[in-house]
Amino acid sequence: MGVPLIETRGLKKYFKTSRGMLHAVEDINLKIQAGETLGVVGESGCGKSTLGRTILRLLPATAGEVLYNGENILTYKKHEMQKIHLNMQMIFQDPYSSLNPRMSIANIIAEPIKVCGTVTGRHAIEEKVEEIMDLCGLPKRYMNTYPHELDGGRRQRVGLARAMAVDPKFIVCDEPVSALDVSIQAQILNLLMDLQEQKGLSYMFITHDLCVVKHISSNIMVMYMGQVVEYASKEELFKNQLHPYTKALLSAIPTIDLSRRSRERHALTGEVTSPIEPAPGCRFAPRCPHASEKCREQSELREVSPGHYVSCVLCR
Amino acid sequence: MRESAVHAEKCENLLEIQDLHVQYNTDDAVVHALNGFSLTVNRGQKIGLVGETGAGKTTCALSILRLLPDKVGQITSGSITYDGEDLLHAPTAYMLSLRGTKVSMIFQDPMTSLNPIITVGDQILEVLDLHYPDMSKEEKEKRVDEILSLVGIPPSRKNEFPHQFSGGMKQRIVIAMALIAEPELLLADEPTTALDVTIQAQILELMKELKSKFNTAVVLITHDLGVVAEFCDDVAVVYAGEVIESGSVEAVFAREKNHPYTEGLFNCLPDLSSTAPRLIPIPGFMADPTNLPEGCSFADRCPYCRSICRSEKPQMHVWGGHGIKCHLFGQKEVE
Amino acid sequence: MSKRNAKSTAPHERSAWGLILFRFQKNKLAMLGVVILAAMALVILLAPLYVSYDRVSALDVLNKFVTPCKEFPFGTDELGRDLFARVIYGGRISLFGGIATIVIAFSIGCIIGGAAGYFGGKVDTVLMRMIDMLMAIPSALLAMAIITALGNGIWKLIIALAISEIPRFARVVRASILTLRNQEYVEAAKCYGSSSLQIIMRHILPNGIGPIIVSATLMLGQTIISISSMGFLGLGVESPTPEWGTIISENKINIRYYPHLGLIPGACIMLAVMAVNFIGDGLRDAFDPRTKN
Amino acid sequence: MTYLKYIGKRLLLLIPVIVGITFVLYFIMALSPGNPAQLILGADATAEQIQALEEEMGLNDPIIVQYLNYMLGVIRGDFGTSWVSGYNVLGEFILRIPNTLLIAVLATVGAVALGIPMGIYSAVKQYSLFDYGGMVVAMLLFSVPAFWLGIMCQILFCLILGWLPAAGDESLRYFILPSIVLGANTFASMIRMARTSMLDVIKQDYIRTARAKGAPERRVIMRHGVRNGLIPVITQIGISFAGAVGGAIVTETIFAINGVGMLLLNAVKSRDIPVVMGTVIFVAAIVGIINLVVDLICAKVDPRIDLAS
Repeated sequence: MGVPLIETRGLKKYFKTSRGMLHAVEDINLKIQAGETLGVVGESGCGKSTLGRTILRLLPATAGEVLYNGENILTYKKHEMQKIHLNMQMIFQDPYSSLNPRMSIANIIAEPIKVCGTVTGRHAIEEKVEEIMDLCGLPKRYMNTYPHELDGGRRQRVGLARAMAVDPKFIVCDEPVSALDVSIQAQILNLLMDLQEQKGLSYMFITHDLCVVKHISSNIMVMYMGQVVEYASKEELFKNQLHPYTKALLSAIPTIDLSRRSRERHALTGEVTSPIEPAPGCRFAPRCPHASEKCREQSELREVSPGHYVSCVLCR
Repeated sequence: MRESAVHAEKCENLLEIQDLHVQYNTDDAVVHALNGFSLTVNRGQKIGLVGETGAGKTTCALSILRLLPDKVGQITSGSITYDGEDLLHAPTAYMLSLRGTKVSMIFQDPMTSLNPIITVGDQILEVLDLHYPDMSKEEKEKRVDEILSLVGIPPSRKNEFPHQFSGGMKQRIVIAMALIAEPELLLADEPTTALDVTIQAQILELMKELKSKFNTAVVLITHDLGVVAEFCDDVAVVYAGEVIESGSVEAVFAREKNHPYTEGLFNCLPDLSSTAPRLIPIPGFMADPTNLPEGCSFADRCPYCRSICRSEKPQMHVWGGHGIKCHLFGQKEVE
Repeated sequence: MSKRNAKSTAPHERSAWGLILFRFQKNKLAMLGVVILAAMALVILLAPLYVSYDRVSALDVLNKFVTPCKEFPFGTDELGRDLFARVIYGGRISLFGGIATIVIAFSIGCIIGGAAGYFGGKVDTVLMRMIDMLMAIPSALLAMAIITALGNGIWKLIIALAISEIPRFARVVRASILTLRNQEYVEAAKCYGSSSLQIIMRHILPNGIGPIIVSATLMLGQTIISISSMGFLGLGVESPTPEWGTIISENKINIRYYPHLGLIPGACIMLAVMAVNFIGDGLRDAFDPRTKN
Repeated sequence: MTYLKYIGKRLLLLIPVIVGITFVLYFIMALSPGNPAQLILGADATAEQIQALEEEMGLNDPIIVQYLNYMLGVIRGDFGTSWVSGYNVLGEFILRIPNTLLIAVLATVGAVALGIPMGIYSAVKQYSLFDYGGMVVAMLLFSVPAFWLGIMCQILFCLILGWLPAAGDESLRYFILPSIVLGANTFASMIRMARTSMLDVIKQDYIRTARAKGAPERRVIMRHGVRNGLIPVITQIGISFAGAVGGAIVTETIFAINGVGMLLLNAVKSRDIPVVMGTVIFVAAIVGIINLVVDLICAKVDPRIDLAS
């Protein structure tokens, strides 16, 4: 394999809080090849959104590197940032707060084109907007409507169209379907997959929903309190999950498959706390059914089989 | 009428909703939230009410307790009978004695459903204050301690305020509040939607335990078919304010015979065990509740739609407890 | 099916601004406020067309304490001055002085609050410390202290009042920017490389301006009262310069026997303030329909 | 203990605020035209006399030195003497503050005690006759200037009806009308605030929870609604009190009450800078303390407020 499209090395993001440093993203190493989707799964507060925003430089990283085609973009100066904007975009969770309510749909989609200057001339921009709207399944008649007139699914399409307007190579999708009803969710997921096929896009798909992630990802990264606990290809992860947290997460998902109704559950006790000044060692240990003294040692991500990484002392 | 409530022989059907119509009169339009909604709940039954946003699930629960927003929400026709008592015409005093004791409700968002400035212990205790005025203070406190440990909260924390608890803990407190008077019927409105999956699993497990302990009938309102499959015995699928399919979880989730909408829901659900590369979305959007079509409200989105679907409302066709409200099943033998 | 598209509900097919305007126009009290204020503004602005400014201070001892009549629509005061001319020309200071005050306070408040809210960090800390300092003193006292230093004069009064109102604007602006700064559409704009200025102009300003305009309007009412109160106390504007407050002050002892001397300028103040308040309430409901019902 | 620590912290924070505000005011005033020595000595003083006094007062020192000298005095409790009357500023202030505080407190307490229940009742009975009536009264009182209301009340109740004395500060009876006039605006804003806040609370989920428990409407409002609805209103009380202290200037003028407002007004008119400075410092301190008390009450009512952080 060549140079990955996106790579992070030792990426960290800490926040200052009144009770100490919050280690929101701790030492993340990931690779996303062109045309691939990395699913990032975890519960609320595990740092998955922060990770996405740090990669896009919406938040300044505390330490580490983000490489785009092998170049560290965290050292880019302001004028070089244009490269990032043209290639890396983001779509958001909330279809209500992610669109400027005072702008018409056409303006929302045209704005990035104007700011980046990829297309100039009023006519050309208009054509480009129409093309993008068509690509995202938005009928032309919505051009002059406003976000409040559209439902959640269509708003989410507008959000996607805005990201697609500058023809990016990589999109961070932050829970893009969590706020939608299942029937609409399926439409958006299909659209994302179609676009990927047509344009060779790469996604980083952030979600709390393992079912969705299974559907759309090539690789999956499971996060817990800012750390990666398991990282493997989709097939491997669903066939042979090793980390106790991944197992618990999988078994906690309610399924419509009645044959799995009476399955053995690894129900977890306790709840996630925030990783403020965390002690070294496994952050999952306090909730882990298999925790032992050894878990207090510095835990690190180990490759247990080719391409399958786990951070647990139990999995040698 | 009042005597029937103290009837020695209890009705088998705890709750019966017949052809209920509810509308919201807003400034701009009349929203038809429930349109001929019918549902029967037996004692000790766990029934799931599934549907998408705006299908009328919450409206149904609020109607049962007569807690629809004042002046805006209006029950236009139909009946709700609880244990033989006509709730729509019962006096306010009767409704007050019903709420919290016989029928209690859990709301969706545990973050906002607790009063932020009253200790959680006092909020639970209030239920006893309201309904058992003769109970001694010590007895009440004891009951609160018991129910708190039952839902997994150390009773020593009862003097803390809601903001000192996490989301999952708050939902446990809400459940404790709902169950302390040992109600016969629990209306749970999306009790786990705001929570993470691992916490959702804990809460569902807790509800299951408590349900079997108190033999409470539960109406679980959710948009998640998976939750229904795991928690409920029976299921009712709601679309545009009516139940369009109902039956045992086994019958409905067997996916052999379903309403086209239910079928569509199954097809567009990304599931762990499915391997389909693409999901099959339901085309279009839910019927506009301010302007409902004449015939079947699903007709516009239905792949099997025929001319009759646009002109006539379908009847519920029932086979041994499994009912489907669709013209497709019209010609087949009925009951 | 046929009835499906037949009815179009009122707010459809309107832009966000159009929707606000629509809701505002539906508010009867607010529209009444607009009509009253527009009429007053027009009468005051066009005054030179029908009353000469000379009449403001023209003494006429033969016509003292005339009650309103055809020749003197508002009557005359103890020096026989035409109250109509005095009230109409007084409105220039009371009403337009109030508007000028708000415009100044609004502009500076927006810059301070905007910088504090948008840039955050040290800028925020320093600016907000200064604002807290000014807020520690009741605004009437602050205005008076500034007048002590500046001396009397209409523009000095306006500046003193404006300075005393800046803190409140700065706070409102800062608060609304703090909530908007974290909106996802602002993040999206950063994603495609919008500059700070572009973000403020295209995304933050159009969305944050609502509550700011509302508080500006509601404060305009209080400012009109402040100006006339200052006039009444003899600060900023002094008799014989006509101003609604000074007019009442110079006729204080005669109002009991000649009520028109107090009622007419008083009614002008109340009418103007009430009209502004109606507009303010209407705007608030139009910008944020949740506050109603 | 947390309370004491918090109070201590807040009082300490008041110091830089007062230092800052005196700094700014002192400079503005020092730069303003007019010669204090001339002012003190009167029009017929000779140039030598004026120069001698300027030297004595340190007016020829750089402004920063003058300011530091002034602040050193302040720390020792010496706020200087009035340029006009020659009296000690602190003494003048202490002599008059009781009158001002009395009307400000009476006005605020009365407005709060009446306005909040009315606002809450309005919200509970939204769209009723009472609600509309309350809103009209609030709107009227909100739009009427205090000086005009004061004069009109004086004419009606004192001169025509003769129920109350028109001017002076001899007994409590003299303070009734001024307090009403001063409190009118606060009363109006209390009705409006309490109503808005209560309408907001009534829509909250926990109110629905309380109803679902089987609590009767009265209990839902009194136990769950009112206390939550009060929190934002209490914060407003501090601001209103500051407004009342400021508004006292007008009220004291109309009713001839010898308070701080009159002192300040006369000082402003005669450009008596030591008195203006002193008054501003004292009022800032009083307002700061009142705000502290209000915040303490808020913390008492709302357990979510953590004084420690």
